[in-house]
Amino acid sequence: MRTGASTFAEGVDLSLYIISGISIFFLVGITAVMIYFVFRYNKKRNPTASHIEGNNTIEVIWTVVPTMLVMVMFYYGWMGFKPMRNVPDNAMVIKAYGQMWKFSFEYPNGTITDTMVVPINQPVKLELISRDVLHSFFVPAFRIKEDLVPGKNNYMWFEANREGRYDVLCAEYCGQLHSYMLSSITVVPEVRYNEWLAVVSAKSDEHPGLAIMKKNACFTCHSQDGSKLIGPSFKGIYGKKEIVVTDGVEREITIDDAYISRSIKEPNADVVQGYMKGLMIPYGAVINDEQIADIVDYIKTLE
Amino acid sequence: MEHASGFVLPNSGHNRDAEASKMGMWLFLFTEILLFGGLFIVYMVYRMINSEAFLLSSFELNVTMGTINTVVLLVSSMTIAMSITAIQKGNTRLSVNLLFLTLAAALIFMIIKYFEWSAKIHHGLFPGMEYYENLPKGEGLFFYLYFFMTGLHALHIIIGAIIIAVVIYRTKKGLITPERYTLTENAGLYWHLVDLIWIYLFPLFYLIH
Amino acid sequence: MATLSTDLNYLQAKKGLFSWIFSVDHKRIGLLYLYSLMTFFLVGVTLGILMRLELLNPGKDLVEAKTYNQIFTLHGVIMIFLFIIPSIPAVFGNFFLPIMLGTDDVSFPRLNLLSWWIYIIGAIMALSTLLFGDGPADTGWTFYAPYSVKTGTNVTMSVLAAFVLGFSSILTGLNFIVTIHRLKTPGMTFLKMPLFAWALYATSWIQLLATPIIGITLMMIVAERFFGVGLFDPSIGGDPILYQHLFWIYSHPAVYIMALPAFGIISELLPTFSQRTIFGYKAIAFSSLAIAFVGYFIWGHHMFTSGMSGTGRFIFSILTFLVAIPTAIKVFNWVATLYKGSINVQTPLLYALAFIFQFMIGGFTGLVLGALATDIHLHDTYFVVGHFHYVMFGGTGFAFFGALHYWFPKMWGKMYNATVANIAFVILFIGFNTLYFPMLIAGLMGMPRRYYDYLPEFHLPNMISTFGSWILATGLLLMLGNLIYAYFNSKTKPGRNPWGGITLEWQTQSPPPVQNFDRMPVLPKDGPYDFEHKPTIKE
Amino acid sequence: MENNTKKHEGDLHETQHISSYKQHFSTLVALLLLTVVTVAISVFGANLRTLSVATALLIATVKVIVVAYYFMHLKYDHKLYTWLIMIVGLLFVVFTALTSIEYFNR
Ligand code: HEA
Ligand code: HEA
Ligand code: HEC
Ligand code: CUA
Ligand SMILES: [Cu+2]
Repeated sequence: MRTGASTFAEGVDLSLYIISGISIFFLVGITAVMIYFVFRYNKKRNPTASHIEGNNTIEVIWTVVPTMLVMVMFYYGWMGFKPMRNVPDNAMVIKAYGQMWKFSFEYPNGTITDTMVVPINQPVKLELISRDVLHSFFVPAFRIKEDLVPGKNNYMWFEANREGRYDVLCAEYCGQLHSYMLSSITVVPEVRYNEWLAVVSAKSDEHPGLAIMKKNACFTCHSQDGSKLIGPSFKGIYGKKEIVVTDGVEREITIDDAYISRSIKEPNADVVQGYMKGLMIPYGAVINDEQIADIVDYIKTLE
Repeated sequence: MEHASGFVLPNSGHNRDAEASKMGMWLFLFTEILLFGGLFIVYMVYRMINSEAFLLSSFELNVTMGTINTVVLLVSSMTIAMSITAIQKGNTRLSVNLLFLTLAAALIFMIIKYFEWSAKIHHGLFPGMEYYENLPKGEGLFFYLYFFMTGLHALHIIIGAIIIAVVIYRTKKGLITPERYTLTENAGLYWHLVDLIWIYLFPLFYLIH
Repeated sequence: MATLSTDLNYLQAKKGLFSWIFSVDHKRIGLLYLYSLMTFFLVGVTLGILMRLELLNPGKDLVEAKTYNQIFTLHGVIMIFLFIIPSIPAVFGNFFLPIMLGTDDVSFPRLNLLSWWIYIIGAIMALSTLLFGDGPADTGWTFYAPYSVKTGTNVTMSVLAAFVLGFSSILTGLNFIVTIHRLKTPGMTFLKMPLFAWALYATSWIQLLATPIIGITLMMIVAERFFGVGLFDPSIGGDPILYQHLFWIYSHPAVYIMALPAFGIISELLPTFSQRTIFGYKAIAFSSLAIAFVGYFIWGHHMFTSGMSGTGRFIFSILTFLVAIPTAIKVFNWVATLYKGSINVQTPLLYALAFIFQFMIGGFTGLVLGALATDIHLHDTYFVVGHFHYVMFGGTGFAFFGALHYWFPKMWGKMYNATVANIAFVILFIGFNTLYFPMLIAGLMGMPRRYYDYLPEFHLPNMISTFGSWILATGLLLMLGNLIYAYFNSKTKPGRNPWGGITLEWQTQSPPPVQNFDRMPVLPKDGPYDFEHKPTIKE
Repeated sequence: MENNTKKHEGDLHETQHISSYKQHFSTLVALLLLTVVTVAISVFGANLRTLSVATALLIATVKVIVVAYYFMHLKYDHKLYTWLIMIVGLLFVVFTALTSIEYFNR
C-alpha cells in the first residue's frame, strides 16, 4: 500500500492491520489444522472413524469468540471512519466537479483548475458535484473516496500531512474513458500555495472560447486536430455539410452558429451520424449565449 | 408412480397434490407482494423527499372514482370467495355464476380505470408528454409512479380475469368438481392478492392529502 | 403411464433431442442445465481471459476501451446470471434433491421444464446483444443509473434478459420449497434431511423473496429508457442512489444464493470422505437459515461511498459483520468433521479442502470490505474484484467442480481417471491463486476496477495475474477434458456406491432408473449421516 | 398418469373447512365500513396531515388482514402459512425501515 499522506491514513491502516491480523491468524490456523487432520486421520492411519455428533460447549465457544472478534473489527473500522464525516470549521472549501471524463476544481476565489494544489496541514473540504453520471473521487494516498452523484451534493474532507504529488482517480464506472479520468493533488507549503493561486488566477491571453471549452472539458470528447474521439472533431467543421439524425430521421445540415448553439444546448436533438446519442450532456445551464458566441468564434479558427 | 419391481414410492412428484398446488400459489403470491413492495419502497422514498409535490399532485386524482373502484374490487373478492364455497358445497352452477360476477367486476374496474387514465393523459400528465415535462420537480415523479403502479396493477387485473375465465371454462367442462377445485381456489387467492394491492394503492395515491 | 422396465436408466429410457428438451424428468433437466450452463461458462471465462490479456500491459493491448467495457459487463452478466446463480441448485439440486428426499421428481415437474426454457430464452436474449445495434451493454453488471439510462449500447435487452432469468430462478426456488415440504419420504423429517437439502431450502427462500425486487427495479430502467424520463432522474426530483438500494436489496442476498448451495455440497463431501457423522448437524442446518435471513439486511455495504448517512453506514457495517458468524460456525464444524474421521483423500475431497481455504480468503477479504474505514479506501478497487472471485470462483466454482467429480459416477455410471483429475486440480489451485491474489494487492495499492488502462505502478500485479489466468486455463481444460474423455470412453463401472456415501442417492443404481429407485430406499437409523449404522447396499 | 394414481391423502384437501355465504357477506360489510372510514378521514380530516396517512395505512393493513384471514382462508389453513406471511411482512418492513433510516438522516 502507498504510504499515507493524510491524517486519515493512520486510522484506516490501523483497522486494516487489525482485521488482516486476526484473519491471517485464523486462515493459517484453520488451514494448518485441516491439513493436519487429513494426514493424522487418514484412512491408513485411522481405519475406523469415531462418530462424534457434536458438542454444545464448543459450539458456543466458536460462536461467541468470533462474535467478539468481529465487533473488535467493526469498532476499529468505525473509529477510522468517524473523523471522515466531521469537517473542521476552518476547512477551506473547494468545489470538485466531475463530468465524463474529467475532474475540475473551483477554488474559493472562483479560479477553476484541472488539478488541485493544496497547502499542507490545512483541512480542505470538497463539495462534490457531478454534471452527468456517477463518478467517484479517489485519492489512494489519502485513503479517501466518495461518489459524485448528480442531483445530490456529497462532500468529503481531508488534511494532507506530507508534501508531494498524489494521484486522483475516478473510482466509479462512468463510461468509456473511465480509466482515463485522472487528476492529481499537489501538497505544498502555504507560501508556495499562495504563489500558485496568484499565477493561475491571473487572466490568461487565451482565446476566450478556448478557455470556456477547456473549463467545460469539451476536449475530452472533441479533438482539435481532426482525430475522432467520442464526438466529432472540431477541426474545420464550421460551414461543413453533415448528416444528422433528428428524431430518427436522417437529414443534411450545414454547420452554422445556430446549429452549434443547438448542439451545445440540446445535443440529443440532432445526433451526428455515426456517433452515439446521450453521451454529451446539455450545457445550456452552464454556458450562456455570449459564451457560445465565443465558442463559435473559436471553432471558426480551427481551419 | 408404479415401479416395475412392484413397489410404490410413497410421495411422488407425479401425484396430484392439492396442498402442494396451494403452497405453490402462496409462494408465488409472496413474489408478487415483493414485486409491488419494491415499488412501494420507491414511493415511500420519493414521498419523503418530495412530500409537498406529492401532496399537490394527489389532488389531481379523482377520489370518487377511486372509491368506486375500491368497492368494486371488494365486492368481487367476496363473489369469488363465495364461488369457492359454492363449488365445495357441490353447487357448480352457482359457482360459475359467481365467477361471472367477478369477471364483470373486473370489467367495471378496467372501464373506470380507462376513464381515469384517459383524463390524465388528456391533461398531458403521461411521462414524456410536453405538459408532463414541465411539471414542477417531484410532481412528475408522482404521476410516473401513479401510471407505473396502477398500470402494473391493471395488468394483474387482466391476468386475473383471464385465469377466472379459464376456471369458468374448466368448470363448465366438468374438469373442476366438488372434489377437485384447486384451480378455483388458486384463482381466488390470486384475485384476492390483486385486491390486497389495491387496498394499499388506493390510500397512497388518492387519499394522501 | 406404462410402467417402464428398471433395466433402462434415465439416460436410455428415451432417445432423441426432443426427449431431452421436453423432458419433465428432473434428472434430465439437471443435465440440460449442466450442458447449457457449461457452454455459457466457457463463453464467460473466454471473456475473462481476454480481459486479462488486455490488462497484461498498460495501454492498449488488444481491444478498444469501449469494447473492454462491454467485455467485462458481459462477463459479469454471464457469470452471475447465467452461471453462478443457477449453477449448483439448477444442476445438482435438480438432479439430486428428489433422490436425496427419496422421491421420484420435484413437486411441479412441468414447471421445472419451464424454468429451463425460460433460462434458455434469457440466455439467448443476453447473448443476442452481441449481434445488433451498438453491442452488449457497457455499464457493468450492476447497471447503475444514470449511466445505464444514457448509454447507447443495448442495455434494454441485457436488462430484460436479467429480468427473464430472474423468473427462471424464482420458479426453481418455488419448486424446491414445495418439494421439500411435500415430498420427503416418510420417516424423513426436517431434522433428518441431508444438509444439501437444507442449503437448497435456504437458498430457495432467497431466490423467491429477493428476486422480485430486482425484477421491478430493472423494469424501471427499461421504462426510463423507453419514455426518456424516469424515476431515477435527479432533474425531476428522483434519486440515482435509490436505484442502488433496490439493486442491492436483491443482489446482496443473491451472493448467498451463490454461496449457500456450495456450503451444502461441502457438508455432503466431508462426511462421505471422512466416513463419519457430520459434526454439529443442527448448527450447520440452522446457520444456513440464519445467513439467508441476516443476508437480507446488509445490502448497504455496497454503497458506503455513495454519500450514505453516518447512521446508515454504522448499521449496515455492523450487520455485515454479523453475517460472518453463521459462516464461521459452518467452517469450524466442517473442520471438526475431519477430526477422528477415516479420511479417504479423493478428488472431490481435494476440491472441498480448496473450497474451505479459498472461501476463507474470500470471506476474510469480505470482512476487510465490511469495515467502514477500509472500505472507503478499497471500494471499487481490484480488492473487491479479488474478494468476489475468491468467494464465487474459489468458493462456489470449486464446490461445483467438486460436486461434479463426486456425482459424476452416479450421473453417468462411469468413472474418470483419478490421477489426471488430481493433477488438473493442482494446476487449477495454483492457477487460481496466482490469478486472484495479486488482484488483492493491486487493490490495496489503489487500482480501481473497471479500468481499461492503468498507471504504470500497477503493472507487476497485473502481469502476474495474467500469467495466472493461463495456468488456470490449462487446469480447467485438463479437468474438463478428463471428464469428457471419461464420458465417452470410460469402461469402469463404479457400481452403486463408489465413495461409501450414505445419502439416498447411493442406494440406487448408477445411473439411476427413470423412477429414481429400483427398491425402497432405507433411511439410516439416526439421522442422515449415521455412518455407524450405515444401511448395507447390495449391488 | 392420472388413472393409475392411487387415492392418496395428497388428493384430498387437507383443509376441508367450508366458509358460509353469510360469513363472506359479513366480511364484505366490514371491509366496506373500513373503506368508508378511510375515505371520510381523508376528505373531512384534511388538516390532520401525517396523522391521516398513518391512519389510512393502518386501516389498509386491517383490511388486508381481514381479506387474508377470511377470504383467503388463512384462518382455517395450516399455521405454516400464517408464519410465512408474517416473515414476508417482517422482511418488507425491515427493508422499508432500513431504507428510510438512510433517507431520514441525510
Ligand atoms: C459468493 C458470493 C459472495 C459471498 C459468499 C460474499 C461474502 C461476503 N462479502 Fe462479498 N461480494 C460479492 C460476493 C460475495 N460476497 C460480490 C460479487 C461483490 C461485488 C459486487 C460488485 O460490486 O460487483 C461483493 C462485494 C462485497 C462488498 C462491497 C465492496 C465494495 O464494493 O466496496 C462487501 C463489503 O462489505 C462484501 C462483504 C462480504 C462479507 C462480509 C461476506 C461474508 O459473508 C463472508 C463471511 C465469511 C468469513 C468471515 C470466512 C469464514 C469464517 C471463518 C473461517 C471463521 C473465523 C471468522 C472470524 C474470526 C470472524 N462483499
Ligand atoms: C463465477 C463468477 C466468475 C468467474 C468464474 C470469473 C472468472 C474470471 N474472471 Fe471475472 N468477474 C465476475 C465473475 C466471475 N469471473 C464478475 C461478476 C465481475 C464483475 C463485472 C463487472 O465489473 O461488472 C468480474 C470481473 C472481472 C474482472 C475485472 C474487470 C474490471 O473491473 O475491469 C477481471 C479482470 O481481470 C476478471 C477476470 C476473470 C478471469 C481471468 C476469470 C477466470 O476464471 C477465467 C479463467 C479462464 C479460463 C479458465 C479459460 C479457460 C479457457 C477455455 C475453457 C477455453 C477457451 C477457449 C479459447 C480461449 C480459445 N473478471
Ligand atoms: C462526453 C463526451 C462529450 C463532451 C464532454 C462534449 N461533447 Fe460535444 N458531442 C459529443 C458527441 C458524442 C457528439 C455527437 C453526437 C451528437 O451530436 O449528439 C457531440 C456533438 C457536438 C457538436 C456537433 C458536432 C457536429 O459535428 O455536428 C458540437 C458543436 C459539440 N458537440 C460541442 C461541444 C462543446 C462546446 C462541448 C463542451 C462544452 C462538448 N461538445 C462536450 C460528446 C461530447
Ligand atoms: Cu468518472 Cu469514472
Ligand atoms: Cu454484499
